[in-house]
Amino acid sequence: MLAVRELALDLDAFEGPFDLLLTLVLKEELDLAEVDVAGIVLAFLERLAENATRPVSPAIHDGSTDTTAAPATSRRADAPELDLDACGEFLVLVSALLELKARGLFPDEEAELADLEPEEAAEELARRLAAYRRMKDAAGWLAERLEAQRDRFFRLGPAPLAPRPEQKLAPQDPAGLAAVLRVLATDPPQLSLAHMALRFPPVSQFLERFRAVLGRRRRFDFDAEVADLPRIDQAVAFLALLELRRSGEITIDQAAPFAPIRVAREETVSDSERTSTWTLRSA
Amino acid sequence: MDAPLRLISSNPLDQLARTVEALLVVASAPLSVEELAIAADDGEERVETALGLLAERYREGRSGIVLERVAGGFAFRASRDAAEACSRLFERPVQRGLSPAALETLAIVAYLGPCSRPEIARIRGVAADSAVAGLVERGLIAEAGREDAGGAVRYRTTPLFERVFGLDSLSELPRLDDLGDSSDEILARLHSVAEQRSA
Amino acid sequence: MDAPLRLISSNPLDQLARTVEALLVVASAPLSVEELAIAADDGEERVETALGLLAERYREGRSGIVLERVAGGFAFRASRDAAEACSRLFERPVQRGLSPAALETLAIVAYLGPCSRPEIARIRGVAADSAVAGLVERGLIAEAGREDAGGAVRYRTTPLFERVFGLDSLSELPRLDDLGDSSDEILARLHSVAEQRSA
Repeated sequence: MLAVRELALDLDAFEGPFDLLLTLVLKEELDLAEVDVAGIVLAFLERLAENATRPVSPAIHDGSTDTTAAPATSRRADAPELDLDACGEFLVLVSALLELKARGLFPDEEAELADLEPEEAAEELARRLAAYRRMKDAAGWLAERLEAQRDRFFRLGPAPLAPRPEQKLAPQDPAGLAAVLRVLATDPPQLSLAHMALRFPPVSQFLERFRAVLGRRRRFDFDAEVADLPRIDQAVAFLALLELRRSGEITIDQAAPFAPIRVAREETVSDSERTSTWTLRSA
Repeated sequence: MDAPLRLISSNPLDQLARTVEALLVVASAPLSVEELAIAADDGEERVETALGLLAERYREGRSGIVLERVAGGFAFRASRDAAEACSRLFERPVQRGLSPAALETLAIVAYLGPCSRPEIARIRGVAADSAVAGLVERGLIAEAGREDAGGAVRYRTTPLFERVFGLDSLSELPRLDDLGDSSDEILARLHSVAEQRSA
Repeated sequence: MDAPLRLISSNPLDQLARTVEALLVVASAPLSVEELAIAADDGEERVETALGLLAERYREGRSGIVLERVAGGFAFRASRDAAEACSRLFERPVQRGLSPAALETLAIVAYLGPCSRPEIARIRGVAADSAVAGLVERGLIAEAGREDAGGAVRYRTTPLFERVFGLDSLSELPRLDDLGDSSDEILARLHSVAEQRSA
């Protein structure tokens, strides 16, 4: 069993186990902006490959497919629980880091946080994560609600033999037209930096992207799919892949360590389940 | 039309009639017997019999909902007794002005001349499709050719627009000297603000 | 609301109920008690009584047409028994499941609306442009003015949203306090990792 907390990291800004990194980040003794989260992901992947190659060959396992020469039975006995448990825990912790980091990229918020004591800053970060989690849960509630309303049909649009309402418009003041154009020509109150967060892509972006690809094709080659992306995006994309595997939406196989990763749609998962189980645990 | 026996037992006529009334209350156009039969997964003859039952239940003097046979098939309508109430419902004076989206779109088209939907969207920072469609439906703007061969359709204001806004011509629109000397200048300014907004 | 005496005599409750069912069968959106009372030219209390009669007649299991209370008013829909037949002929407005991004955006607009795309992006940490555009196109959210002069367009949920999700009003959404983990819990979980380290 690969203990994620003990994952040894050797990054520019930090050297030591993963949980110490988290501790330092929470105590604000380490600036998350300085931390190469992609480096953490790569370290984890290396450990994963190491552990997997020791007993048998493949780097990533999927119980349902067998692409190696090794007998399926011995492989199952040695490795799969390691991958899934460790990946699950790793995902929770790293996605928390990703979110904290993405939010840290808002300069005004950073300034706000800088004024706070370390414990207050941690509380503030937890508060923001909680706000986001509530919206994710609300989205889940809406998905369930929609599913429950599936057999309610009602008319959209006018009734077939209803009178057509006459849309009479009261006289209007042309000054209103000039006023809205002046509003449109007014400089925005402040420059929004919301797009800064995009520099660090969230996992959900790749969840959506891969689901869209799988909507069109039954299987795809992960390496080819992310070949054009920067390294950090590839790392986040891989996290998304693990999350999809965890929720049972895909099967993954890889012939050998560092061989191309093949992704296939898991046919048993219905659309509705898919929309409700996607939620990525973020903290 | 085949009406297998199993249907007669599993789907008595009364249930079929309920299915048909459900279909009719959801439809936004009259439904033919054939359409009803396909949707109800039953035979056309049985559907006609069910329609007969419904015609009896939903008839003038007995119900506010009346089943009517029209050119395209069958549809529900309001009873004649309720005509006055219906006209009050539909002819409520629409004193509502224009929505903010409609007003912005209209201002852009009125001040900047023939304008395409992509152009309007660029200035507003959001899609203008439904606002444009709504204004066309109300007759306040109309198509005015294309940008180039094969380009997007452009829109201009209509004479109705001038009447509603009490203008003899577009030259009577309030001046916007504070925004620029020409419509080109105003346009350039709107573009630059839009870019800042979306940055 | 004044319900003149002449109405009580000339328009017994049964007739009012017929008028109300006529109004509901032609309306293109749920009608509030107030709208029904104005159109029927009768009192709101009497309209509510008439609606009670109709609810009894048009209910699941008894009729293919069902009266429901939704989106702040009353409307007819097809009975659930007829869902299969309806699905052969009609599409629900949201036939296919909404994407996770769309659902999250919808939740944010429903709870915090009116709110703008930058606000939504701030909470989600991802640009919300395509999700917003998709929801506008489906008619589940709509523009609701701008933040400030030159500010971003804000969005709110539409009555169609309430109807599609079978809500009488937004107050039927679960309380935000009951959703997710409290920030205390999240903080505790983050700290537990740190504590296990030092232990």
